[in-house]
Amino acid sequence: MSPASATPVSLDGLLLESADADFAVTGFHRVHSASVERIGDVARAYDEGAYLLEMITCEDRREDLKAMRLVYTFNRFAGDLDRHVVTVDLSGEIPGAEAPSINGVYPAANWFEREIYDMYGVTFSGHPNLKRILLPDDADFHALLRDFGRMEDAES
Amino acid sequence: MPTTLIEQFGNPAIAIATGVGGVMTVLSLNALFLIWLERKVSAWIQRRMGPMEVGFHGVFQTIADMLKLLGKQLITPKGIDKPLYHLAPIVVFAPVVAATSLLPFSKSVAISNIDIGLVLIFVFGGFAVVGIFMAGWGSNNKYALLGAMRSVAQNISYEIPLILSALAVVLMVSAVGREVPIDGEIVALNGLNLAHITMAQVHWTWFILVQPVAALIYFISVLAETNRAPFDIPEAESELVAGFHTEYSGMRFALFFFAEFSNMFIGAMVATVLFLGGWEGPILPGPVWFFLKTYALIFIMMWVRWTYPRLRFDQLMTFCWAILIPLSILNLLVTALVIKVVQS
Amino acid sequence: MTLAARTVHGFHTLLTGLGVTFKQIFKRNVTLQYPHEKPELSKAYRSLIKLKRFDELDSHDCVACMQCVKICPSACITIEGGKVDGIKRKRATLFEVDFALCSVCGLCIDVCPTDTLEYSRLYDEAGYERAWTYDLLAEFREEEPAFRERQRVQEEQEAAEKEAKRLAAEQAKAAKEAQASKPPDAPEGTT
Amino acid sequence: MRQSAGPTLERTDEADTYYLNMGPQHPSMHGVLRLLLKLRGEEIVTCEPVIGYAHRAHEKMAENRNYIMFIPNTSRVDYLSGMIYNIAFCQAIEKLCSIEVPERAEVIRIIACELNRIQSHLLWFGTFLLDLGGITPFLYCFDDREEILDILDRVTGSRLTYAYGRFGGVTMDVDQDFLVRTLAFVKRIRSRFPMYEKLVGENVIFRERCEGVGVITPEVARQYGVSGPTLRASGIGYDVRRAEPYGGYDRFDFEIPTRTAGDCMARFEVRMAEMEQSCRIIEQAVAAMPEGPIGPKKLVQRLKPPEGMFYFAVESARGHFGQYILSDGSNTPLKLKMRTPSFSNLSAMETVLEGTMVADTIAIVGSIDIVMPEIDR
Amino acid sequence: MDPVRLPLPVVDAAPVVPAVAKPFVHFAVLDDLLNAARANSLWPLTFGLACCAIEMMAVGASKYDLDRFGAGVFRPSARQADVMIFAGTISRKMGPVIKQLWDQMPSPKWSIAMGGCTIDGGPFKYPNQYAIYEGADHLVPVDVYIPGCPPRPEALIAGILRLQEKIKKGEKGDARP
Repeated sequence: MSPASATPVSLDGLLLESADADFAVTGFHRVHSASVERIGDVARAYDEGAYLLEMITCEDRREDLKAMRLVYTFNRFAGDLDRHVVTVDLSGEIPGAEAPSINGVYPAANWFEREIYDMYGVTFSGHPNLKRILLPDDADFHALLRDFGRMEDAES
Repeated sequence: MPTTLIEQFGNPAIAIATGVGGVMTVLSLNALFLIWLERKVSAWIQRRMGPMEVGFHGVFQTIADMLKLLGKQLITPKGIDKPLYHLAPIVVFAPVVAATSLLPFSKSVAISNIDIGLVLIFVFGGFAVVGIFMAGWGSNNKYALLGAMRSVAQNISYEIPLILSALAVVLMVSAVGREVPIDGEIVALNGLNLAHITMAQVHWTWFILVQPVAALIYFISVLAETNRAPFDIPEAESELVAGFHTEYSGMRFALFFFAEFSNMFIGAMVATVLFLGGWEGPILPGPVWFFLKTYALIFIMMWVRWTYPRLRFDQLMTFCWAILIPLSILNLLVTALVIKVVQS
Repeated sequence: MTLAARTVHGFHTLLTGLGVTFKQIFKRNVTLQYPHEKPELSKAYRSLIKLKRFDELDSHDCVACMQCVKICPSACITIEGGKVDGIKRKRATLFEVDFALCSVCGLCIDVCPTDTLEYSRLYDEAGYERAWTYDLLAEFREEEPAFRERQRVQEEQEAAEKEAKRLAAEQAKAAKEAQASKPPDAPEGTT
Repeated sequence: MRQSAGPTLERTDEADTYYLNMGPQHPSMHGVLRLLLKLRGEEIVTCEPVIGYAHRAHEKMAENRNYIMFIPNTSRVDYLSGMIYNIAFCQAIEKLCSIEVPERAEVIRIIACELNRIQSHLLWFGTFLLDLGGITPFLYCFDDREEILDILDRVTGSRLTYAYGRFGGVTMDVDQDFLVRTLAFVKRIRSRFPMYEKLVGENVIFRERCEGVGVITPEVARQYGVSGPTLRASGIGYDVRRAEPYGGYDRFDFEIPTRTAGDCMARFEVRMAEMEQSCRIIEQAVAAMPEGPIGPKKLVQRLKPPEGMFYFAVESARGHFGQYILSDGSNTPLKLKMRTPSFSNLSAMETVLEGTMVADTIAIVGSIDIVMPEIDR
Repeated sequence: MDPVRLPLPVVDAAPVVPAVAKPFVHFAVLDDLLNAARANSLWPLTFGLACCAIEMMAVGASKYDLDRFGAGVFRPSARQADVMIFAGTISRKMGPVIKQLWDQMPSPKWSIAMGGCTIDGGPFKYPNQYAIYEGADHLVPVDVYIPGCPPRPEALIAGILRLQEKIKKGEKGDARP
């Protein structure tokens, strides 16, 4: 197991807060949170450190945090394992939430961001073709928002 | 020399009627049998059982298929080029009937005995290309168009090694058959007459023993001409959905299906005449040997189909132009050289 | 490798390929001719659930506790039941499973307290209608009254035994009290 | 709301190019993938994979159900490695709520997962050859695959979509007959490898179609997050079983086969070698099968997961399958994100397919082994 | 004993195609011959959607060998197919594609709903489901239903045999009675 502390990535000044995480329990080596503006630089820093973008996902935290939270996970497949998670909080209104696209640094983000736009309605500025990826193009809803399609309020 | 129908019946109307009737029944029966054989050969190779339920061991399976295709609705898609679309199956199917009538089935029986039989066979072979392109272009479907473009390039480029390897045989025939006693009188064998080619092999040995390279090139080119795997690129199932006959349904598709198997049948028959000594065989009558050798070749074609993956289109072209054609030209030169040396 | 050598080597590999398929022709086929031969299903085979027939009860033992209805992910089980005509042990009167929704996950079998559910051996179901609801009580329906009769008799016996035991316990307690309240002088009537 | 079927075809902007729609229903599109190709003749100018035709709302269902009720969904996300996904979900919850798993259950799980991996690679091998036009190898692979399905049927009861894992163990114990059949199968598949090598591996047409086709460089693989055999064929030996050992994999020794060429042929060789490695793991697991219970007596239903973010990764037949769980302490996850390998592997196709021929597109998409419901979730 | 299937009344599937009048002229023997031919050469359309597609492939393979019934010829083009086997969940995005394919197929054509998802939504049915069509009946008239998740290959063969019986009785697929 790689020593979690020795991160070869120079993230100084880009993050709001960082903490070590117990890999055995949570599966992450370090947990960071960054501001919306700096996520582009964070991604570039990880890119220089030869990390790869494992996944981006979004959480609908409008009830407790009044925000939509983006979760970026970076990891190393070529070196020894070192998984970092970076959370970014966006404004809580849909369709108002906006985040810069990191497609320029990591082309993998292209589809992740399209899926988040499709499922949560968060728009990504600078994305080459931000349109729905899973739902039909003319669908007028965002499926994974917590107030959409709940089982209990279905007219069975 | 085999007596042709005209000589037997005298009156051309009857001759033509029996000739066409005979050819049609032979072809249709054979097509039904070949389709069934193809499914059974693929089943044996893949260790399964193939058609079983429709009659003993699925013997009537192909008849059921044909009847069903007869009863299907003939969809004419919108936006097609009507004349091309409707004529294509006929243009693909008609030369097949014509080509069958040229072949000498045995010493005594032949539908026609034309001095330039071999050339005519290749002419009819060329027709199929036109038909396929009409089908592809006419059916207003991108897959069909892609299939048609591929089939034109493939058939034209594989026609060259086909003819060159056949030329080697023609050279041998005219060299060997200077003076050969045929029913009494001495005659110089004409290399283009299919009956004469067989006579030469009866007189001498089978050309496959003398010309193995030409036989191999010929066999590969026949595979490519009839769009059989590993050269079935025009109707590549996994790429172009169903190639040039994507838009054909019902009896029109059946004609394509029918033509493909008949082309295979003719390719095998001509190969038998050219290389395996046509009707020549120890005890069994002429036609039996003829069909025995033909079906042996057809079995090899099927066996090849179920073993190999498909060539990519540009590899097909480089294989033809870089390997087959130089090889067949080399073979032709060597044959001519040997004949020159032997004769002098 | 020159072009010629590559072609010869290529041709050689083609021949070995043909050899492989040719050998396969003479091997026995591996087909299971389904309509004529039936497959032998493994003992762990999972298909639609059915009610187990217990030997001692000679019937199923579903007490309509609704555990399986709650846990079924695709909600394909519908049960009705309760205390029926005087028997204390609850009985299911309606038990239906919609096989079209069931994903054969086995959670209902794991969660059943009386362990009365097991997998049936259905494997080739096909039909023309869209409704695939199965009635699991079908085989127990006609002998249900007989079962209830046996159950009532048994419960009355148990009640009677309990009654008797309770009486015996009271008597023993009464006797002990009686003995405790006259301690020093000689115990009378020691039987 | 009327549901349109995705982008419609218009005239292309460039000269002498046209759109070809390798549509959702296509013999070699592995389910319902749609490639919107802009072609110039037979050469691809741009390729846009359109997905979503097998979207079944797995993640929405996860948020509406308890953890235990999501079990049947897991093996239907990627039905070719159904066992691996089913066991992965149980392992994730066990790690989340720190539930103890008896050793015998762990070894049984490893055997079942490796059998499932071999079965998935066999099916990939068959459909890959089908894409290249060879029909017979597809049927030979299905013979071997039916053997595995029989063996797994003996203990899980189903052939494809398993619900064999429970929180804390497995549902049914393994008997001697199962172990004997597994070893017999390993011996049989090892005798079949040389036949496949002769029939396909050395075949000149197959080599011509695969060598140098669809090269994925390590840099492209890193940028697109490619994982699994596709990544290992490009030279990076990353395997979750070795990188973050889980479920007892560190007890067995096995190699991670890699190649450097990164083309279709390298991916073919990596997967064939991987099947051999899985056989080795199975042999060691059967030999070291401990006695003991296979799971909790009563079904573990009510869970008390700690709050916060959790990530649990597993090596599925197609690559790095990660499960991200956001839990709020209740018996239902706030969010369950399934990071599936084929989603990233397919997204890499946009650059890899540029400039190739139509026939190569089929070969390349076939060689990276995608399963559509796993991409569309 | 296996549970007995309830003789529930047929749930009236959404009537997709108006009924077609019975043919006016009856050729007794020819009809039977034609129907027998149609029954014994059902060419399925290669149309795998999800998990059931793998079991459909297994039926086409050597162990269960659909070719024994003449149905082993999987035609990729809708023009040459007779029966459309729905093998897997039908998503909303796939709906228009399926309708287009169904219209492209020449009649007489039939359809088999294989697996729980194509009958009633299967394991993916829950109130307010937004992603799939719960049952193939919403799109296309279905002739034979095969429950199971996924149904065993024998079940698909049984389904095809049922379809063959139905065709031999002379019921056209798309002309619902």
